[in-house]
Amino acid sequence: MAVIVQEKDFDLAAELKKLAGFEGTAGAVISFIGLVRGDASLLALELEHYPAMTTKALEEIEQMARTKWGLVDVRIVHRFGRLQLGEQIMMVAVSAPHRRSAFEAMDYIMDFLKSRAPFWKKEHGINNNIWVTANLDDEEALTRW
Amino acid sequence: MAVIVQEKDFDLAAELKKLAGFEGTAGAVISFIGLVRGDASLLALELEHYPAMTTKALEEIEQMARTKWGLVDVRIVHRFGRLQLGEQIMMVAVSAPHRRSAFEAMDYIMDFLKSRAPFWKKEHGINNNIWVTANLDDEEALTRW
Amino acid sequence: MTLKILYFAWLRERIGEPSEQVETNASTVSDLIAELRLRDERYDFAFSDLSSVRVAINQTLSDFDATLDGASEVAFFPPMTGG
Amino acid sequence: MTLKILYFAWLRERIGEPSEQVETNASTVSDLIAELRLRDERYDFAFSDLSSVRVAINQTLSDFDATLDGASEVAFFPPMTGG
Repeated sequence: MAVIVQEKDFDLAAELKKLAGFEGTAGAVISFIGLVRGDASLLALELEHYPAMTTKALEEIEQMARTKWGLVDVRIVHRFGRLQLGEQIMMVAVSAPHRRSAFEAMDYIMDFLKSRAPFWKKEHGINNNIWVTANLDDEEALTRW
Repeated sequence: MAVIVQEKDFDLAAELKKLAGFEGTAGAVISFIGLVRGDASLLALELEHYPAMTTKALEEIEQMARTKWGLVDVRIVHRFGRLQLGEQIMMVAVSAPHRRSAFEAMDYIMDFLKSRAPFWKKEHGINNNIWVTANLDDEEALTRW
Repeated sequence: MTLKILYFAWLRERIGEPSEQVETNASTVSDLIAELRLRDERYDFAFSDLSSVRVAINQTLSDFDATLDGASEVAFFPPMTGG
Repeated sequence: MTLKILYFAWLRERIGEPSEQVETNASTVSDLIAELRLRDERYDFAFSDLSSVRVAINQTLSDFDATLDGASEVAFFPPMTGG
């Protein structure tokens, strides 16, 4: 059980070593990594966040998922700052007794991270810099849960 | 792009190093690990498979997922033999341009692995040994796709 | 009362400050926004389309009708784009 | 024709062999199963509930109506439980 917000990169393997569930308590472990995907004109991605709120918001999301699906463990790492193409933005790892609950919990956590974690992304391009607009579908996705 | 069927254990981190997508081509990487989950009476899990068919079946599933969701890369490792509590049974790693396609592809691959990969599991317990019965829901899940 | 107000992303850029202390008698978030908009055209511009503005009171996501009773920190920002 | 027949999981255990060569004139999988069931009660028992038996012809999942034309390897097993 951990939420980490940091500027520096993370190592999924090292995080999985700290994840409970590999001792026979979990039947499924799912991990997700979000990356800076390049397109023709993107140079870098800047992530701004609200430090006093970020950890609190992520912990709330984690706690909700934990309770809702009886997870064995959860680890969330989210970076901020200026990231280059191909760099890791964030990761979530979830361990659960069964595959189905691990999948749903991961989907839930990602949906809430999109619209309830106080991060904002600015794409630095060759020609201009643009704040990423939140997708209306992302907000709507929360009504699924 | 790889399908590996082996008796020995695997290392997710090492497999992820071989997965394409971390150079800016993928926006999302999802990995799944299936584990031998313990219950009060389970001693070990035995996995039998059909060697001449297994790799072929897994490659078909991989190829379908790749085409259907335009994945950047896929790696599937599935073990056979006698596994102890907490041991890793199999893993799938998927990289895709976007989160949604990575999620759906993983779900698809797992559904097909359940019912179309020629493996059979026998639970060795304290009191008896029992072949795991396929779940009818697993077969039905394939109709989703 | 004295409020600490924070701005993020393009709200921060439009207003030109990441945070400020404000002395106000506003009773709701809406009242506070109305006060700020009168103060300078930078604020008027930043708050011109409230459908793309979100607010947190004391680090908890809230809404424009919310009372400022007990508020010490109010943050304005665009819809979040985490993950 | 000569067929290689493979058995897996509890079908292998009930029949007592992982594989065998069979000389047969069966034209479909169903015909082959009928022939095998007559041969010995181990087979009769193994194939007594076909709803929990699956068949692959030349390593491709097939069904009981399928022809054995061109078949060289036929495998019988319970529903798969991979993943």
